Amino acid sequence: MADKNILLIFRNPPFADSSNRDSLDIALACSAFDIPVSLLFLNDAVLQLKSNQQSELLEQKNLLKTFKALAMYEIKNFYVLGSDLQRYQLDPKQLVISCETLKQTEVAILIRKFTTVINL
Amino acid sequence: MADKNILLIFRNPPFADSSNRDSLDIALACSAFDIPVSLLFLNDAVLQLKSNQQSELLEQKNLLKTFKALAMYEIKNFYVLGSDLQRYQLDPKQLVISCETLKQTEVAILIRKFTTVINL
Amino acid sequence: MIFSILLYASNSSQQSEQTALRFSRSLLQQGHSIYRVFFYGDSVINASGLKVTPRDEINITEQWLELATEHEVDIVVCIAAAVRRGIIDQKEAKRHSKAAASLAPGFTLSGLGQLADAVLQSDRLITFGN
Amino acid sequence: MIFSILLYASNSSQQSEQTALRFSRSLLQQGHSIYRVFFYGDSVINASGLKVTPRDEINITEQWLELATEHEVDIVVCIAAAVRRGIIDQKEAKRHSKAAASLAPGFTLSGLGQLADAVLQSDRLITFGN
Amino acid sequence: MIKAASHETLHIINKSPGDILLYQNCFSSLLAGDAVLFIESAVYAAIDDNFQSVLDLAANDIPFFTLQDDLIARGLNNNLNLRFKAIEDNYFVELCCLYKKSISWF
Amino acid sequence: MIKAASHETLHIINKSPGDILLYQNCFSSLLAGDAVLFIESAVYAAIDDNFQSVLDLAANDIPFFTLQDDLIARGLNNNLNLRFKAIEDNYFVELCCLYKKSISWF
Repeated sequence: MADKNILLIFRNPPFADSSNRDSLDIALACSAFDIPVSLLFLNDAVLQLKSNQQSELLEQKNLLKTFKALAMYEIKNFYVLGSDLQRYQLDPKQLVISCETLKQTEVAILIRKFTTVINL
Repeated sequence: MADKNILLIFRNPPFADSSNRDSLDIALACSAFDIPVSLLFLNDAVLQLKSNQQSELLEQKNLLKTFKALAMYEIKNFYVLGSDLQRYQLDPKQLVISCETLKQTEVAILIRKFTTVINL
Repeated sequence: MIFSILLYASNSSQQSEQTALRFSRSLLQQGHSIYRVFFYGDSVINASGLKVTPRDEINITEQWLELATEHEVDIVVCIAAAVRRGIIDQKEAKRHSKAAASLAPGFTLSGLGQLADAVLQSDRLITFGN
Repeated sequence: MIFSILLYASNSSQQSEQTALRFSRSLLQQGHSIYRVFFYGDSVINASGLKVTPRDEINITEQWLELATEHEVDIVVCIAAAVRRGIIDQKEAKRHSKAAASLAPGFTLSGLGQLADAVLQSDRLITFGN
Repeated sequence: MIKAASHETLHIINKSPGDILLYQNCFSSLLAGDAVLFIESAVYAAIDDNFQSVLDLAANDIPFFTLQDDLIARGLNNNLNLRFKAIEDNYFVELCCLYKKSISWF
Repeated sequence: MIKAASHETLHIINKSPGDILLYQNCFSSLLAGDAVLFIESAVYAAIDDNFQSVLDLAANDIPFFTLQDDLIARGLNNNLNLRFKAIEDNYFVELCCLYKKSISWF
C-alpha cells in the first residue's frame, strides 16, 4: 500500500450540524495512525475559526479549543479561501489558527496532492 | 379560536429525505380533523409528482399512490410553479395529480390565505 | 397567547432544539402558554432514554422534561417517526417483539392527530427545524 | 481492489445507504473486496436493533448484516457517534447505567481508529452521505 | 397618508446566506406586512458582503430582525448590515404574537 | 499529439442542481484528468434547463457520468443533456478503480 495522506474538507458554519466535530475527530484519529492530515475550510466553515465566539450563550460547545490544540498532534496545515474571508469581512488575523489563504483556482491543485479526501 | 386552514409546502425531490412523506402524513392528519389542506410544491418538489417513476429500482417506496389518493380525503388544492416545470422540462399533464400552475409572484398571495403554514 | 411547537430536526445538531427551548422558556416567562410540543422527523432521537450526552454538553432531553414538568407542558413524540428510528415504549416493544424499550420516561408516543389538534387549539404554531 | 466504505447520512433518508449497498454488492460481484464498512454520524441509527421498518419498505439494517455475513465484511459503528444517539451495546449500557442495549446483533461499536486503519489498509475509501 | 400595513406573516430563516435557493424562496414569498427574522446560521447574512443581490428581492418596507444572542455567540458585534435590527429572545416571542402566523424556512 | 490525461479524482455528487453552492464547490475543484459522477438527486442535472451557467464551470474535457438506475427510478428517459453518459452500477465500481481517489460532494 502506498503512503497515505488525507485532506479533510470542512464546509459548514459552527453549531449547524455535527459535521465539523466529526471531521475534527477523524483528523485526530488519522494523526494518531501517523497519516499526515491537512484541513481545508470552504464556504461557511471559515466562520468557525473566528475568535471572540461565545458559544456558551447557546449552551453549545465550540470547537475553538480543539482547533488550537491540533498543533500538538502535528496537524498544522490549514487552508482557507481568500474569497470566503472577504465575503464575511474576516481578516486572517481574526482566526484562531494560522491558515494559508488560497485562491479559488488553487483548491483543485491542493486536492490533487492527497491520496484520500473526506468531505463531510 | 378562528377557523383554521393549512398550507403544506414541499421543497425536496423524491427519495432524498423523509420530508415529503412527513408532510403528506400531516396533510392526512389535518384533513381527518376537518382542517382544509392545500399543498404547494416549490423547487424540486414537483419532481416527485412526475409519472413513470420506477422507485422499485431503488428498493424505495414512492409516494405517487398516496398523492393520487388525496382526493378521497378531500385534499384537492395543489399548486406548482411554472418556472419549476419549465426548468425540469415538465408538462403539467405529466404530473400524477392535477395542479394549478402559479407564477412566482402568486406564491406570496397564496400564502396569505392560510392561518397555518408548515414548511418541512 | 397559546403556542404549540413543532420540532423537526433533519440532523442530529441540537441547535434547532436549543433555539426552541430558548423560545419556549421566554414565552412561558412572559405569561403565554404552550399547548403542546410535538417531536417529528429525526427530532424524535432527542426522546431516547438510552443516549448518553457528553459531560461538557447540555442534555436536551432533560431540559425538555424539566420544562414540561415545571409548566405542565404536553410533550408528544410522533409514534410513526419514532418507531422507525428505534424510539419505542414498552407497549411498542411488546407489539414488535423487541427486547427493550428506549423512550425516555416522561415522553409520550402518539399519532399525528395530536399535531392536527395542536393546530386547532393553539393561536400560533412555530416550527423549529434544520 | 480493496475498498472501504464510509457511511455518513445527515438525515434519516435511506437513499445514501441504499446506494452504498448497491455499490458494495456490485464491487463484491466483480471480485473486489471490502475491508470495512464504517457507520458514522447519523448513519449509526441504521444499526439500531429496536427500530421497526414498515412492511412495505426495505430493512437496511438486515441488508447490511446479510452482506456482512455472506462476504465476511467487517462492519463497525462509531462508538462516540452511536452512544450520543442512544445506540449502545450491553457494555455501554452497563457503563452508563442504562436499562437496555439497542445495538442490533451483528454490529460492533468501536473507535475512529478503525476508520484511520481502513484508510491505511484500503486502496479506495468511498464516502456515501447526504 | 399611507395606511400602516397590518402584521401578516413572520418568516423565520435559519440557514447561512450560502443557501441561495432558500433565501430566494423566502424572499419571493414576502408581501407588504411581512417581516423576516434571521436566526442561528442566518445571522451571518448581516455580515455577508455577497448578500446584496439576494437582499434586493426583499422590498425595503420589509423589516429584518436578527437574534442578539445568536450574533454574539458567533462573535458578530460590528460592521453589521444596517438593515438588520438585533432583538432579544423575548421580542422573538412578541413578534410571533404580533404577526398572524409564521413560516419557518430551513 | 495530445497526451491522454491520467485518471485522477472522481467527484461523486448526489444533490439536485438546486444546491448551487455545492455544484460551484465541486466544479471549482476539477482539474484535467478528473471526472464527475452524478448520483441520486444529482441525476436531475441531466434535465435541468437552468444548469448551463454552473455547467460552464466544468471544462469540456471533464467527463460526466450518471447512474442509469437512478435516472430510470425518477422517470428520466429522454431529453437528457448529451454531456452526460449513463452508466450501470458495475461501471461505477470500475470508475472508482480507474480513478486514483474519489471525493463525495453531499
